[in-house]
Amino acid sequence: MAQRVAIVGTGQTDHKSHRPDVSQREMIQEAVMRALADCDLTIKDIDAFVIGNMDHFESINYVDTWSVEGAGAIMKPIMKVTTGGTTGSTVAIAAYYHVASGLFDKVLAIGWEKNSESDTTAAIITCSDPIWDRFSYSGAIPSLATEASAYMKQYGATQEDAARVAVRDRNNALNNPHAHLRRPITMEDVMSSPMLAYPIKLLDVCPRTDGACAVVFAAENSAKKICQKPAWVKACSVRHTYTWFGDSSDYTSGLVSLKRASQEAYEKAGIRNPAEELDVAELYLPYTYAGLKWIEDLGFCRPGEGAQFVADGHTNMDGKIPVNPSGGVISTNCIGATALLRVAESAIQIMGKGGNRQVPDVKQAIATGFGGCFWSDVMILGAAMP
Amino acid sequence: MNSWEKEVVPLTMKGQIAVPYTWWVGETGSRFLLALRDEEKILGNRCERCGTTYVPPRKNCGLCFVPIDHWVELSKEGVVTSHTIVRQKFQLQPANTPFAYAIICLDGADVGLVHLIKDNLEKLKNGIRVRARFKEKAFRKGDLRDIDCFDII
Amino acid sequence: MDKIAIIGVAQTRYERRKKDKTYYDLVYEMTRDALVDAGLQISDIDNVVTISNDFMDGRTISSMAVGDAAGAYDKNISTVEGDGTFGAFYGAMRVLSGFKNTLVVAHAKGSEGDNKIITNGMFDPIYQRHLGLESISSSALQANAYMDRYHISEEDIALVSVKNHANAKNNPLAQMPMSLTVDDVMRSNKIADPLKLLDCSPISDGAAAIIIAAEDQVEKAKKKPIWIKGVAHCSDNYFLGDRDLADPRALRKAAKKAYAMAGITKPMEEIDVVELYDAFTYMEPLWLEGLDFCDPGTGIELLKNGVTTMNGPLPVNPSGGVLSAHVVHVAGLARIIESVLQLRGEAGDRQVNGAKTALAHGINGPCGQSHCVWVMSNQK
Amino acid sequence: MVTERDYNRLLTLSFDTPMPYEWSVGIHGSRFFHEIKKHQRFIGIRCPECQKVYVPPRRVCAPCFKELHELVVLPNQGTIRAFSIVNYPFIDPDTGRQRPIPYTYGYIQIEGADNIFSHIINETDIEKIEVGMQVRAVFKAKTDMQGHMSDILHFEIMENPGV
Repeated sequence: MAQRVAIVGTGQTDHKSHRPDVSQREMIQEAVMRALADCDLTIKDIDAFVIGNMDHFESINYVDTWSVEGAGAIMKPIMKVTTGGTTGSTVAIAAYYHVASGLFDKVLAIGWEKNSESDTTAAIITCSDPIWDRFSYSGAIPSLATEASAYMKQYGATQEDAARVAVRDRNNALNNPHAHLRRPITMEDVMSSPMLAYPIKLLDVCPRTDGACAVVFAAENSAKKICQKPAWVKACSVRHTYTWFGDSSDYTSGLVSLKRASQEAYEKAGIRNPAEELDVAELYLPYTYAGLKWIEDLGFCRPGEGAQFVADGHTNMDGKIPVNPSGGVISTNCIGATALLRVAESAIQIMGKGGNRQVPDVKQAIATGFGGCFWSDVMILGAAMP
Repeated sequence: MNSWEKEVVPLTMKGQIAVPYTWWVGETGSRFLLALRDEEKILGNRCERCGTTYVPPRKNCGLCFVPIDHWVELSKEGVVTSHTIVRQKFQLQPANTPFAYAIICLDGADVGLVHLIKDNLEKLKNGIRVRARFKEKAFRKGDLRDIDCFDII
Repeated sequence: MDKIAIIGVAQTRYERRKKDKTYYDLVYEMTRDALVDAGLQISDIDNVVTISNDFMDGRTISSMAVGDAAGAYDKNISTVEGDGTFGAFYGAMRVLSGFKNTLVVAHAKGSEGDNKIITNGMFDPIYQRHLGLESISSSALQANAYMDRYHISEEDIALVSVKNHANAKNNPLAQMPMSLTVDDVMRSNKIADPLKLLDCSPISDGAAAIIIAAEDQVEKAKKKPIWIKGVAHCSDNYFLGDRDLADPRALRKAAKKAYAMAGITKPMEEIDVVELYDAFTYMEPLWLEGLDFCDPGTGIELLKNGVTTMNGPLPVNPSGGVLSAHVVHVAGLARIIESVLQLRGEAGDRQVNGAKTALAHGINGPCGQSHCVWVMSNQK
Repeated sequence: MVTERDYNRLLTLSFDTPMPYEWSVGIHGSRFFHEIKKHQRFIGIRCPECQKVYVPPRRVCAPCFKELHELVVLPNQGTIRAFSIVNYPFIDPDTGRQRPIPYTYGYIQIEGADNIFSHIINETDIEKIEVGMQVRAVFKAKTDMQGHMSDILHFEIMENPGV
């Protein structure tokens, strides 16, 4: 019989551009130890592990078996699940199914990346099709630039609108002791930063980060014992719908995968009006324009209204639905951990452990993952047991 | 249905993944490798919870999940616990074939270390004692290969 | 565990090189064929698990290449990097969590990459990678540790090669059906002592798919459902020097759990056929010990006494095993599929008569560090 | 926490062995390259269900999950749907060296196709290129073609798209 699942603990490293002081495995262990400490468990309490990252970013094959000492999985079940940028959410969802299936009681989800160890663009290029795309592909920015310019053309959004997202997220990061980029920025800073590919400027995009995240999922009965305020998984949904870059280019319809995934998740969670019913959102926004457009696809506002919604302050810390209290992806981007950090931060908000970044009285939160070929993952967490 | 598919001569395309990597060794590993490089010493460390002495040393014990602070200098000698004589070449091998890989349990350690044995392979068997042969100081780089190989005693 | 079943299977012919097919093609064909086998439409599938590996495919996010081909458009999908038994286990968890039908599809083309460089990538970047270790030399260390401890000879393990390549002659999909003698194996090229060429599995191309269904879905399928009775996985420590390579304790732990789920107390009596991951000859007896079919060190006696041959009481690898076709990551799924065929009674010339309970096994990582054990039955 | 001062006691190890591959192009892709070499023209493939035309041709239409067979000859020209002038240095994983920059990465909709084809456009002056322009494929000399995307040298902006 499928069982209810909750997040009972989270751990993350203090994210940095470089972590020369720890090897990859030691960095993973740091996050795992923090997750265990967060819920007062020991490694012996964990029944199974799910881990993910990007193989060619650090050149590690079989990350599952390679990591066991750091993960704490010696003589335990461990599985590797990986799907590119969505890896972190994919790992979280896999950990959820491990527990929901009734086969495991407490499962640790781990995502990590040490981007300082390779040429990130070179590594990203290897995700393109070797026959058709790798010859000309130059990384993620051009396709995002395409989406951004199409959106601007369609709805008249401006570079300033996008800059507001950067200012919001980066300044939120000041409240997050774990965030990588923790310097306040202004609209002028964003607007005057170098143009990478029109309309995307340097401060519109995510950094590359060394870091790891670990999240403990537990079955109903244990969750209640371990944790006073567990973050219950109310729904998760995935759309990895495209295989070819050239197929995901219908930008006028929005981010279709996110629309479909969130609709399914809302239905499962019984949410009709997301902006009203969700109290906080941790969104995988790899660049600022996504912070305008994708909140429309998530149904926070109507198509074309994203820029105004953000400008009106609805996504600020004191707004209707605060987005990215953690500082989000443009403040911290350890790729294999990035989407898991969204899940962890959402859980932190439900548990009320957000410190300076806590949104008051969070009952329902949404986390998203983005990656691959314009793919989307969604997880909805709640304070009340579903 | 047209059957153009049957007439196509299939092509292949050669390429490679040539991404350069630079891995951080970390504080614990660096201390171990610097001792090899600068002092010709093989360091291990011991988990005071379970008593296991590790080589290479670990920042935390994977079994007990506690930090390990107790460092020990291990003997440069140990016992072969398993081995294989490699006959087939591979570009990443640091020695010419035939050479041997061996798991060596250094005196004072509780776990084995995988390394190379290059000479007197006809004498090689499990249980035999071996001693680390270091590279000349000028050739040592802070790498496990600063031990050139182990010699049968 | 709720009752769930495998209701559709498909596998390619396993070959050294499928030059005319991309992995996209292979995944499409297996998805199509598994649906045909089950008598389902793509719309009956409500979620998909693909299995691929970025090192094998030469591509980061290798899963991105096959989503369309797996019919995963607008569906919940995920990807396991690792052996097919692990990916299928994730597929089973999803059904147990409430999905109706999970399609699990794996692909790999060993012909496209350099197997030694790819498997060198399993080893620790700081302490092992530069030593040039890869799958064969590391496994040779394990073979040596095991054979030395229990006084098992090279001739002994050669018997495994003789048996499994002969079994492959009854499997039209196998890559290496061969009539061999112990002498042939002993005379084959030495690679890393004690392993010789015919102790090693080949490099192969292929793909395979299964459909796992919830109990209330099985009646829609046209084939006899094969029930999943127990599944478990477990990983040993990572560094070769931290492990006792001659003691497959992680397998023992996984098997114990899978047996408990399946209610099996005397595996030798209760299991009728075994498909295990014999990437190298020595692995078959070693894994049989880990699976508790015999005492440590006596696995080879089972073969010498005829227990594990086709006519014996416990045929092992009637398909010819991994020694006869080794599509990395697909191989574990192929073990599950062979078990399903045996339990359906569709195994043709290699049918084990009256097989009711089968065991399939897969491994991940160097020297069988991580194991996954499946117990299946044609009895609900 | 580690500071830069500590870097001399914190080591790194490097690895730069290229991993070689030889990928199958597949029957559909091979036909595309044969067509380029033989006739210097593009072909796509049409879905019998939704009628979408894909270029390069592929085996399956994802939304319909239908196998595709009907080849369609396409003109070797199209419209720029998006482009990006790549100006940041990075390692080309195919060579292990820096890819020459600047170059323009373009999303091109081949006339008669429903999806996007990506390739290089030989214009790196931001003043001279814009979305919506018509471009035409420029091919390598036939004798140099090897069944590779580089058989198409690049796309060039058409001066008189009407002609």
